[in-house]
Amino acid sequence: MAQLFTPAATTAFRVAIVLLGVGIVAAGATAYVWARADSTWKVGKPAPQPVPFRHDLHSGSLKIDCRYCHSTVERAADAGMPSAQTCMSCHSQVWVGASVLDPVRTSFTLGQPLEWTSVHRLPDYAYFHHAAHVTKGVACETCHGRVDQMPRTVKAQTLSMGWCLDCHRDPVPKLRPREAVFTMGYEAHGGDLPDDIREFYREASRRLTSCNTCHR
Amino acid sequence: MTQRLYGIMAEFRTPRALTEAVRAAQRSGFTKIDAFSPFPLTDLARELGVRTTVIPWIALVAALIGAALQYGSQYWMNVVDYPLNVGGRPLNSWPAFIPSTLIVAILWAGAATLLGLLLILRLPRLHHPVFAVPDFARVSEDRFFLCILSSDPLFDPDSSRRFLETLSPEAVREVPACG
Amino acid sequence: MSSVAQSSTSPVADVALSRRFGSMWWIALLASGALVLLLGYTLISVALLGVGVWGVNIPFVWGFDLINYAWWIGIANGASLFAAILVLRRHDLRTSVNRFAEGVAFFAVICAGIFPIVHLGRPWLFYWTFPYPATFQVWPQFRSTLTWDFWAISTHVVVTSLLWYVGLIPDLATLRDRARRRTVKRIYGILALGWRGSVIHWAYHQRAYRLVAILVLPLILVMQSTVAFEFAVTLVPDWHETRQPLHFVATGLAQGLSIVLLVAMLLRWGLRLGRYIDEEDIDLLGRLVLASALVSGYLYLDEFISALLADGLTREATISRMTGSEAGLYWTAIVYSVVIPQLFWMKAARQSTVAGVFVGFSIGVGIWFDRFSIIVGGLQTDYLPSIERTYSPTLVETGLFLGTIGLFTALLLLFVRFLPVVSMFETRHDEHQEKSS
Amino acid sequence: MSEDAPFDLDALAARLAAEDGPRLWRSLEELADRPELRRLMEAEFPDVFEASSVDRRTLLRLMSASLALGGLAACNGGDAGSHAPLLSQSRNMPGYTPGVPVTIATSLPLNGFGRGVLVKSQEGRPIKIEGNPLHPASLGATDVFAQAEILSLYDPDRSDTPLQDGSPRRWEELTRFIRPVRNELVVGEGRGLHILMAPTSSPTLHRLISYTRELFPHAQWHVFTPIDDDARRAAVLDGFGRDLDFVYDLTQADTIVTLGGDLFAEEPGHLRYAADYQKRRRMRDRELPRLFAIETRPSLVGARADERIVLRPRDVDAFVRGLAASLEAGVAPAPDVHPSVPRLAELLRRAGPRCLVVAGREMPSEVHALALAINTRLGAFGTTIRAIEPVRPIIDGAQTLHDLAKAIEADQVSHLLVLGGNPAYTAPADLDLPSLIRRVPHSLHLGQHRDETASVCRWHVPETHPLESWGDLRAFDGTVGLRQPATMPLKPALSAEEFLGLMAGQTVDGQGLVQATWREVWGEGFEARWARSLEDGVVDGSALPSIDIAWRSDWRPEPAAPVSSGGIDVVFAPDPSVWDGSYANNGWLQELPKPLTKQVWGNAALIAPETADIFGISSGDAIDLTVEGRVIRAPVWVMPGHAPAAVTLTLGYGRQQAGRIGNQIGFDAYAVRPSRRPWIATGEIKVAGQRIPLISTQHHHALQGRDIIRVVAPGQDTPQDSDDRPSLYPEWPYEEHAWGMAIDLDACIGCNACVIACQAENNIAVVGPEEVAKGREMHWLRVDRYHSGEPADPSTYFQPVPCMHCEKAPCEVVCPVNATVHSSEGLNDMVYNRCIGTRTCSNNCPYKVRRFNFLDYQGTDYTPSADAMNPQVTVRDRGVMEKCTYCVQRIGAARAGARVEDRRLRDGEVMTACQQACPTQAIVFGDVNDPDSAVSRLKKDRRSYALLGDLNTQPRTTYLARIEIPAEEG
Repeated sequence: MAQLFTPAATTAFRVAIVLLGVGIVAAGATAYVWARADSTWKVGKPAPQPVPFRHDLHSGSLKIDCRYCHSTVERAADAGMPSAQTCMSCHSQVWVGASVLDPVRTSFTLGQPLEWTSVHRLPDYAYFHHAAHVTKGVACETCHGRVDQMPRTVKAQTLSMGWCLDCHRDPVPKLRPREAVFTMGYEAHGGDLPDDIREFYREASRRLTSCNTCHR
Repeated sequence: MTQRLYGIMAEFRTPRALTEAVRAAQRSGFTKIDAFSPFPLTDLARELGVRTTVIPWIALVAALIGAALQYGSQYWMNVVDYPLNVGGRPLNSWPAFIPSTLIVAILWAGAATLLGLLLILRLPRLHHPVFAVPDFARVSEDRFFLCILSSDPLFDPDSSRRFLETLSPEAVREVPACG
Repeated sequence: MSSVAQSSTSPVADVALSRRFGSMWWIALLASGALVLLLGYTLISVALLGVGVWGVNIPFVWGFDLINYAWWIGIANGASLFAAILVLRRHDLRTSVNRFAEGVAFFAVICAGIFPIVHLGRPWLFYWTFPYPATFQVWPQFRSTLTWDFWAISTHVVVTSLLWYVGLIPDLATLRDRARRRTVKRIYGILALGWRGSVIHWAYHQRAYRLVAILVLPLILVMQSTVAFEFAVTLVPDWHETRQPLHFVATGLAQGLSIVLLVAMLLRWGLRLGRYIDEEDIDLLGRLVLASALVSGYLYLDEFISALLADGLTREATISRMTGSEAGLYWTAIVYSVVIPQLFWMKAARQSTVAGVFVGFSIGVGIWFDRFSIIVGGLQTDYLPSIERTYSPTLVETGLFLGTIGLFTALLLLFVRFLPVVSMFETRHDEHQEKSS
Repeated sequence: MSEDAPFDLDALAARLAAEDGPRLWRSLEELADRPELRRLMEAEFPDVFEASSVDRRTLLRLMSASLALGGLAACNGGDAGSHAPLLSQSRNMPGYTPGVPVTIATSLPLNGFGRGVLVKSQEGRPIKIEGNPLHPASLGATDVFAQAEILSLYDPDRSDTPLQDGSPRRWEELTRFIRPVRNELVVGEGRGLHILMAPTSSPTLHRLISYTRELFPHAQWHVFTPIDDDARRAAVLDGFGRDLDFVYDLTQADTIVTLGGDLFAEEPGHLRYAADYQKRRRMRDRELPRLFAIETRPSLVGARADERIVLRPRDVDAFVRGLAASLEAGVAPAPDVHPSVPRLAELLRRAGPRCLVVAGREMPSEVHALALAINTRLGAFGTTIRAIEPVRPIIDGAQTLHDLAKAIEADQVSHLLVLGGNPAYTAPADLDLPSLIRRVPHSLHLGQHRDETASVCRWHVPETHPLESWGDLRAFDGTVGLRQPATMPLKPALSAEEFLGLMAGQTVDGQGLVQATWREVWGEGFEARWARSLEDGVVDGSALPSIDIAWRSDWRPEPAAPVSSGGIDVVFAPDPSVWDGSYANNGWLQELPKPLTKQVWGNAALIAPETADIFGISSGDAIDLTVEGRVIRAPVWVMPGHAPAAVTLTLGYGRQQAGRIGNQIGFDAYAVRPSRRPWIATGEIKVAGQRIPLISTQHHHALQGRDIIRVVAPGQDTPQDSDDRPSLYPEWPYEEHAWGMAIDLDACIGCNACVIACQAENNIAVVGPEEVAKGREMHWLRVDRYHSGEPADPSTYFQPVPCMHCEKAPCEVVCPVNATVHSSEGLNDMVYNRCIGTRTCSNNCPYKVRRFNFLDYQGTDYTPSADAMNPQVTVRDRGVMEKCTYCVQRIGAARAGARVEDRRLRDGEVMTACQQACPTQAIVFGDVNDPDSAVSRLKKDRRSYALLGDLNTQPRTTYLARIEIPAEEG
């Protein structure tokens, strides 16, 4: 009786089995990497904005303090977006005729808000409080990156829950003295933290990793 | 008759005949022999010197690994990595961690045993010289075969064939090596 | 030159290899296929609209979903437990019933596996019960019986299917060798992985096969208990009972046996396998079914007595399950799973196909009502009178149940069509031993 | 003056024309008109702005605008929120931080009386209403109706365009119609003009009314409300010879007798009375007050009373006569007195001036008179009662609805103006008002809905919601609360004030009208007082002074009419959920379980168990009820404690044109309400042999002898649960705070305010009748109601049940995915976004307080507008579990605030919604780690116990046993 299969068939079959296994593992690995990739989280991806605002000019070159525009960052959950009036307080003098500023002027005259696209929007079940972080020594830079070098505002971190937890589990290394919160490119070293804050957070991880700290 | 051989195969009607043949072959000093049957012949296997004790060892080791991994991961996840107060229970609620540990141990043992089996038997092997033997198909139903492999030091196509024919088989056939 | 063998087991192989199959089979397949479509429909409607399409509410958060789950898993566990015991005892019965007992177990666990997923409010997130490194860095909660169940089901699927398949390999080889058409030969050839019946292979094969059979025992016990724990660990007065695991294991075994009996009878009759599943086998099976029914009966009695001895609310709860508005479920369960099987005291009944099918069926029904009675009737009495409600299943729920029955039958039909329903090599082995002894 | 009118009409047209369609911000034209905005435009940037303080309307507009454009992130389920844009306001708004809600003090009307509230407004959208602590009628508490006004505000069925004969018209067309008609009327001095409105306490309205009357001297005013106090007024006029209102001071009372009605639910000052009564009970130095309820239909006050005396309405008169007689209150001793009269009389006599006898509004005037006679006789005036000028002054010459009906029949009515209300629905059936109104050549209805009345009037004009417009209201004691808008009008509409202003040829700017009123009153220093009053929500010192009055010495009651034996007494009552029907289209209220029956989505004819046995019917069986020849079919509800041979019908259901939610729900009791005896009539019952399914959230009402509600005698302890219950589990440390709650069953009156406050605060879905019938209601906080004792006259207990936040929470252990776990402060967190919906946690919750989204409850007809949602609380998707969170968002907000200010949280800084709404402070929340916190003190109280404590789940929510004076003490 003749052979049903050639020797090659055996090899092929075995290879197929091995490949199947490898394929499964590979798929898992890919998924793992993809889920953490910056592109997945739109890190560094600018969004279309009504006005080509440049943080690198305002914050970087002109050294305007973050709080001049994001005025409620130290007392409210929302950092606050500058009102058209705030913009106009300078731009009624400089760049008066610039067409790129038309939306701002329109907003100001008609009392209609200006609609920016958020690049840092969290899902609606996650609640973030700017003041609570800023007043405890979490710097703008820590989450928003070197805004002072951004021609177009982009996300600097994934802002994934895991990323939040990394800090919430042990905040102290990431914290800064209050006066350094708004500086960019500051070298964080826990050494110059006020002791009360260090104390406050030494035992804080349990509270900071409680679900209701961010989810309600 | 110039083609290389895998061995020479004798066909028998009954398991007893096969057993006799095997014993005879062993008496006459053949070492590289293989027997084929439509159902397990445990005694014959023992005579052929098969020791299957490795199987339970595979199972045991796999079970231990599985259990360790499962309990370890439970411990690491619920106690070390993200300790949460769940219903005021202790972080390391070992009694509650036991059941899935046990189950996963079984999962590993079972899977390892059966996959290990295939590895030991070098299966799958779709092509094998013996399949070329006419009538060998009946090994899966009602025929018993003894094969003296060409790799046996005492193997010689003619003498071996003659030897087999002395065992009053149904038939003796050459098994061409695959090439 | 090559002749076709005519061994004792050839007819079994020829069933699988026969070119065309009886119209009965086709009708049955179409019927069950229709039910599978129904299953698909109900699954889709649940996925689109939510579990609200069922009759569930607060406090009856679980309805047919868990009833059917507990029922199917009971069949699966009972059947494999039975099969495993036979293998270990090297009992003659194994040759005849193991193959499809394991089959029944495998198909039942597939049906059971559907429910834990679809009963979720957000089924598409079921994999969150599996510990994988997610970007949100939250892990499963391993104290939960549901997590145990997740592992139990996956393990059950893997181990039973492997066990089943490894048992099949030599018989697949037989089919390969008997098949006439080359493509068929090739298909079975690939499935047989090139089995060539070497005595050495046989030795390892048997060792491994029996070892996994041993492993199945604790698995089944743990798993069936886990199902029971899902109720026993809660604070619900009637559920919070140490007897639950015992109850689930014992009734589960009865269930498994009954379905095995049912299938055995049908196969015997449908495929004329009287020679392989003979009177003795059937009789023995009948005795076992009767025994298991008696055990269930004993457990019901124990349940009743321990309720009387229990403290206030537990007693009230259990009694109200037996006498309250849902008492019908409880008594149906007893009648079908304990009373009717008493038929088997008569040898005639044990031998008769009709009686066998009837009893097997009735035990299945009985245990289903038992699960219903526990899951729904058990919630009749709760701690606060203010939360007491009623539960009434909807058509969608019923459809889901019938659908899984259809799926089970369909799988079974395909199994008998394409695979040897009794273990051929075991049969040969037995015959050989009978001759030699 | 009439010359100004056209201008105003044009202004009106201009203002409203641009507003067709439900827009949230005003048109650009109008924006440009605003003087302060013009100032801004002309001014130099940016300094001038700091100088000119922006006024609230601009603020609201800008905030509304941002809302209109932005929507809000937190309010669409799933990740829809992740696309919400960032908004730059066009102007800096001093005192306003984006995302931080603004609180606005205002007043809400109920039956013409004001209740002071604080409206929390997020980005210009009112999202929550709390009581105003400064307001005497609220003291910080709210009732269900005040809470539910939020939903009424966003009611999509509110009318937004004028209608002529049912078809929509533009505002210009309306003004084009009004102008000639008005001029013609002015010329005719208002002959043939009849104006129908509900009694009101608003000084501004009364000022405008008088103006209008100057302009139309011959116009005839009619006053009508379905919830009238005519019987009491008759008695007062009879006894004191003048019209008066009464204010009760329950803190002074030792013995209180209520004759029908519901002091804690239906009186204008009900919140205050409930609070005062509890305050009185809490006075350690004085022995507990005695509260007796003589009533036909079980009521909240009856449930709270030390003793209920169940009487058929027709027997009350004899009872009170007996009482009055035995107190020598100028009544001849009656032959056969009720057995408990002597005891009651004795207690009243003992109480002397500290007694109080109150008759409910459904009682006939004789009963009211006798009650007043008793109060006078025992000298209660001055201690427990004071008389004040009527809070809702009578428009002199004003006539009743009957007179209107007669006038129309006599064809004397050429113009009919219906200012608010829905008389076509609420009028007694025998008047057949709808067809009468149809006969009027020119009829105009001002109302919030295109309701029954709108459909019978030629014209319908949309009316603003009280939260959208300016006005003022007096509370039960006369205290004035200014009503200021908490949002820009969501729909173009006019307020009654503005409409009258229009008719009176005044401005159509509500703010101007109200200011004018008070400028008159205050004269000098108006600005300061105005500002302060707006801020406080009350005009201080505006409570009406007591006036001394003398009971007619020669007063004698008419001889008792012989008690008729025939028929069955039919009692009409305002509905605890929809009042007179005006709240019928409010999903929250429709789904709110009625305090005593726990019925939702409908009403029923309440009858006594005894009556039910006589007719051989049970709850859900339909009866045909005949009153004066009119028949309705209604399902019965067998109400333990209801008087036999009597049936109670609650008003407000069976609406035909309430809106998509309120239509065709329940039966319309007005259809058999006789105009002569609107409260208590006589009728006949016939079994209809039909079943009408009733939906209720509680099916078992017996305690079944279980240790659920604990009752102690005064000063007695509740059996203390042994604290040394062994536990295998470790103690978990809670370093900073450990939140806990104590609920005082002695204080709870079952008013449901907490339930609906919770619903409003936590975006709890309305699921609709079908789902509730299946047992899927979503209320995080439920009020269980239990009866004990025999059905004829049981004691009734209320028990609010929120999540217990057990230390050893059984629910958490069984969740496979860590979706519900303990927080570091001991909260039992529920993480919606982690939940996969196994529902096993609910299975394992002995209190069954968990709620599940069986279907997508956010996309149904019952789902309120996203604007009504609280952005601080995640809206739950289909398939996730939810439950009481102890208002974790409030804790979070307070904690964040404290962090920013670098201080610890203060006790009482975090208030849960239920706690804040409760009129009797029955719910106390706080930090149990702090031994001095209010909640810790209560948990140390000897009455404190844990519900199902023996399960040893160690609940953080505990209860205080109810105090009852054992019966034998008499």
